[in-house]
Amino acid sequence: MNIVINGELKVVDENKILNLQDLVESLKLTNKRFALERNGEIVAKSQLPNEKLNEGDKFEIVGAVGGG
Amino acid sequence: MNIVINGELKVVDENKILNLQDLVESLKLTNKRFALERNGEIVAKSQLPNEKLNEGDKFEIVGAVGGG
Amino acid sequence: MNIVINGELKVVDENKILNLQDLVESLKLTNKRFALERNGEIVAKSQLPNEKLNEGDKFEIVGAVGGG
Amino acid sequence: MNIVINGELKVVDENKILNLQDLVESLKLTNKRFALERNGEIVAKSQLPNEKLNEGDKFEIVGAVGGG
Amino acid sequence: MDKFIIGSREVKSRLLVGTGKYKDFNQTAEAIQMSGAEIVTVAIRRTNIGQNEQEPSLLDFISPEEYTYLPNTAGCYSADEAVRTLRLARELLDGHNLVKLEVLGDAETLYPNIVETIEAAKILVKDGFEVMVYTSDDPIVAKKLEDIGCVSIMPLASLIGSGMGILNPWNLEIILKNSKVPVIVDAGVGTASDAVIAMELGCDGILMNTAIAAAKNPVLMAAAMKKAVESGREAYLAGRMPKKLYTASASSPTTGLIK
Amino acid sequence: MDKFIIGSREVKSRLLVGTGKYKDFNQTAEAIQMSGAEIVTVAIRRTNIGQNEQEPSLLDFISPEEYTYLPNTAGCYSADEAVRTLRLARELLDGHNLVKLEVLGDAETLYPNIVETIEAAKILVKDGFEVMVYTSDDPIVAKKLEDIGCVSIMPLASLIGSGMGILNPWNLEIILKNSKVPVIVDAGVGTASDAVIAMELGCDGILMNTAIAAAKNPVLMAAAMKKAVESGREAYLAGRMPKKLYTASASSPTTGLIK
Amino acid sequence: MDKFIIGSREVKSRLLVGTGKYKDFNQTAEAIQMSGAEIVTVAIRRTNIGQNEQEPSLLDFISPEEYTYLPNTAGCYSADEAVRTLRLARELLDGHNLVKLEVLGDAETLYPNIVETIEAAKILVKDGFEVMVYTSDDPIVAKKLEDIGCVSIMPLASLIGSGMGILNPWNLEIILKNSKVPVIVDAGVGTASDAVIAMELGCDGILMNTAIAAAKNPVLMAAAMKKAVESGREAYLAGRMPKKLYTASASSPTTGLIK
Amino acid sequence: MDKFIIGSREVKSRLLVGTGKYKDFNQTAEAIQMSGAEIVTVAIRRTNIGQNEQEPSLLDFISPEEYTYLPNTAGCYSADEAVRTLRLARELLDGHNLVKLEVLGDAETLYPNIVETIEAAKILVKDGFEVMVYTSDDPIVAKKLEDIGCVSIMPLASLIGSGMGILNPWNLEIILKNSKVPVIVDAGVGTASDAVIAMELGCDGILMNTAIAAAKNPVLMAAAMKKAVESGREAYLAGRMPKKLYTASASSPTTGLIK
Repeated sequence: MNIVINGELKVVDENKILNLQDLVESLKLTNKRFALERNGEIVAKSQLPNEKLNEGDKFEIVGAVGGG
Repeated sequence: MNIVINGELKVVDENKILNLQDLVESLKLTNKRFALERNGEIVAKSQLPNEKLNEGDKFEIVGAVGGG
Repeated sequence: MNIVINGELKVVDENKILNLQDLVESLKLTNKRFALERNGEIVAKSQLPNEKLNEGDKFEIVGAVGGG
Repeated sequence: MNIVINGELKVVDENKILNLQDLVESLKLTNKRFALERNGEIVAKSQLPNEKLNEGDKFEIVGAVGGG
Repeated sequence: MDKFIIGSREVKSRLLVGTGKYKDFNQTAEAIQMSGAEIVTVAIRRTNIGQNEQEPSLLDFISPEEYTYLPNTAGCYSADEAVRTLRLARELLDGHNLVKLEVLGDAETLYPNIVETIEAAKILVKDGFEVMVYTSDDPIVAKKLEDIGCVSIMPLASLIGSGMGILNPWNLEIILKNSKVPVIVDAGVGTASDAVIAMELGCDGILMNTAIAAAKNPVLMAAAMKKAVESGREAYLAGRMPKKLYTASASSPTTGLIK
Repeated sequence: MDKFIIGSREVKSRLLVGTGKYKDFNQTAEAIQMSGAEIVTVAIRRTNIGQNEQEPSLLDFISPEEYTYLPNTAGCYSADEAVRTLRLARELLDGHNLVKLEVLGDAETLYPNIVETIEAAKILVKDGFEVMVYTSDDPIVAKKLEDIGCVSIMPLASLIGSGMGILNPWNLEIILKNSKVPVIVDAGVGTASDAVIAMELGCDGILMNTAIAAAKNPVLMAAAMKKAVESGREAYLAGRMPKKLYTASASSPTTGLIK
Repeated sequence: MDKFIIGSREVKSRLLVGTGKYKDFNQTAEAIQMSGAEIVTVAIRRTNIGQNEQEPSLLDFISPEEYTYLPNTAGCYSADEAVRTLRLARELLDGHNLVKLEVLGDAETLYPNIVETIEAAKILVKDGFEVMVYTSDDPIVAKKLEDIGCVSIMPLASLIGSGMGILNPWNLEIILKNSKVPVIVDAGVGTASDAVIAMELGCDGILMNTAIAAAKNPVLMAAAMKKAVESGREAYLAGRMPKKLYTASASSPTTGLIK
Repeated sequence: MDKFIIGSREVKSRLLVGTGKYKDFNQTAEAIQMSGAEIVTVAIRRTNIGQNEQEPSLLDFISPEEYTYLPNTAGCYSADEAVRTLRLARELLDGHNLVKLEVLGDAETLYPNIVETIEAAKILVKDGFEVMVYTSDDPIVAKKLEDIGCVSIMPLASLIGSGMGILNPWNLEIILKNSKVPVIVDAGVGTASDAVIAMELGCDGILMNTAIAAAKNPVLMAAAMKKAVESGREAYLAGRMPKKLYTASASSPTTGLIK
């Protein structure tokens, strides 16, 4: 399945990655602070297991970095 | 007939003052530079004779004064 | 005997006040910080008992006060 | 005869250059604005013919130049 | 040649003046003549109905044939009021379309209300006006007003009537760097040197009123301002010497000194 | 009438200019003519002995008949050198006694040496000179120089040749308040606005050289400076409007607005 | 007691600091600790997908438990981007709703885009955020942002990263006079005295980043800034002596002098 | 380590304070303690002969054992008066030889009389005093006073008691560049930011009196000044970021933005 994360095209195995929680785990973000937007809508962390991954989904996954 | 000019109520004789040209003459503005707005719409000077006076008309009649 | 202290004329009893130490004691300055100039010349505190008082002597006696 | 003009040693023929007027003419300054100091003393232009040249004289000869 | 073009007009004098706050019309006329200005601002106000027909008016002293009247929207606090006022002005001045837009934020500071100003500018430009626009020294807003189609950007130097001079020359410089239309300092000039400083920065012109009208001798100050604007323009064109912080440089030769 | 009197001379132009640092004598002459100055400073230097007799000199371009030459002591670091230099200058200029005294403190800043300046001023005044004196902005020293008999006090605005403008207007104001002889700012003016500011403070005149000579276009800058000095003087005489810190004041009527 | 309350939080330190531009996280941590700041700004950026899981992150050095994170919208040029960024930040920080809104006008000046800022502020306030808002020194806009419901107005002193200090203290004073929420100078402070001047004007706090991070010795500058903000606050509360223009006043008694 | 050495003494605090103008001795003591100063100036005045023997004196509140007294010559208008005053002070303080010389020019400005100051300095240095000398911001005079042997040069920032701050930082910078002895700003500081600015310029210390004593709350202002001097020193040592005129620089990353 083709998705876009942070502007880059990714091909994911839809048999392994069924929902957004799976996606996040595959990206090794589980223990990190992050926030996730799918197609312009924020998905709360508590909802990640309930949200299925769809072909063409566009994700923005962000963290906090140094800034002024 | 009751009209309002520059915020003040005026009673005019509708037999004498049939149109806006008559009104302007009665105000002795004929030889002065002025501009006239009726009910929020500008009336061009050339159209003053063609515009009838109506009960309740609100006029703004302005001139140029010193300003910075 | 007439002397001048800090611009003011003083009459002192030359039988009682023989030297500058006597003068300073009479002015109740003994326990205070002060410095003394006679006729434009400083007299060291250690020399006060050795210096006789003369008619017309002019004294400046100063202390430290608040200043910037 | 050795003299110094404006810091430079000059040898002049004492048979030709008898007085300061001669000196000035030899330097082609006659028609120029200048002022002359000999050994630290100004010599007025009117006095130049009356002043003899002496061995070792030091001259400053100056003019006006652009300055602010 | 050093041309000065505002919208579709070429103007000679880079000094624009207001006509308010003078002792009387004679002084107004004399000061304005002395200033050499060609463009004079006027306010649009309700005609005093029922007044003496013979009462003199500004137009008798400052001829609209000789001077270019620039109607302004002083006193307007919303886009709507400003637009209505300038449409009346256009009718009043026989179709004259060069106007000065100002929409104020509050009566205490007379600082411009930028949001309303942008709104009004859009409407007026669409309606065919050549809009000279009073604004803050915000360079982003200045650029936006230019993009909307205003023919001149008129940032304040400081508050209207304050005479505080140019409080933030750095913002003015950014505006000047980005602008393709004339930048005319409007408001805040208090004395001749303020005008010179603005022109030396590269401003294209200056509009002032109080600095002249509220001087002890307005006519003499008008003369001073004419020279100030010219002097500042010439100094800008001449290109000033560089500043040197701590190393002085002699104007006289450093050699040839007597010893 | 606004008379300007230095010592025994009445002068029309309040702008005095130096003659150094120009590209060539033609430019010197053109710029000085454009400036409208009547008094021009010259330095006194050793004549170039043995030079071509036909070589042009400053005097061929700036006629001593047309302009008042003001010989200075630029480059002198002691009272003695300065006095000798000005005595030579008097001889050179046929008894002309109006001179500019400056005794410098070091070559890096060209800041005046006040102690030596005071010494030289005493000698020169006794010797019959009319002494215009370059000094710091120290108001006590300025007063002392006036008491000695100098005919004009010439405080620096900033370092010679720096173009930094008036660094301490407050000291200048004290000097102006205490002075009965003309106060002429000498040194530091960099552009037209600096000159206007000095004149607005109440200075009687300005002497400059580098600001004109080191501009990209010296002749145009000379024109700017002429207007600047006149503008500043007129603004001073006209009496500027008061500054108002935070309360704006409308130039247009606040009544009669349309509703 | 001199309380400092932003929205629903009471804060002790009036110095807020950014976390960008440091050499490394160790220096970031050391400087921020030295500054005494409790609120630290962070930027929200795309996670570097596929990076080393062990790679250190800001959060390992600046604990979100110890410090209050203030996510900003640096880099956003539209209301929409800014709103999306802060919603992500809220999710990221477990519902934390105190945020710093900035919408920029262009990349060269980073001057705020006021029209977009106002739009974003309206949306964010409705959405339950406590919005601290970076803005220009336009007092009308500042008041509007307060009226919309922002919990702190953060006018620039000068351009972000410029270190030019407070270019227009007069506008700041108008904003301070009109504001009921804390006014925090954000951007432009370059050195300790800039911070003191801002606090002496009556500002409630200061947010800075480059002034510390780009000093030669950031940790020592952080110490200087802590004292600067405290000193300026105390001087403001202490009430400075009046300025006297030209009449000096002796600190020592004028009587009792020796003769 | 950042040592501060004046003559033969090492001092910790770079803030020196006067003891005049306070409401009472209690306030004097409290403010001075809060300031952290170690060196306090005192004036030398005629003892009030015949006064109550028990009347409290400054020395009861500011212990000469705890603080270093610095007797000054405030009020002296000639070298002779100043020298006599300091010889008396030395006798008064049991041979203490660290003194502050000031010779004033007039009572209205309290500006120093440089010629008399130089005279007095020569005599005092020969006589074994360690002379800290109040002077103008004339860099040539400052150098001369150092060459005479003064242990600290103390230029004014502005007139004594004026609170106008540093009027001419450029002259101060020249003095600092040329000086090998400590340069301590004396007079003119009005509020905390003035002190920070002086220290950031590189001054070694500051002496003030009125800025603290004439604040509405002197004790709180003393606390502000202590931090101000430390902050300014640290900022000087830390090395400020460079100023950038028109190109802003983002503190947050410019990549990784959401799209």
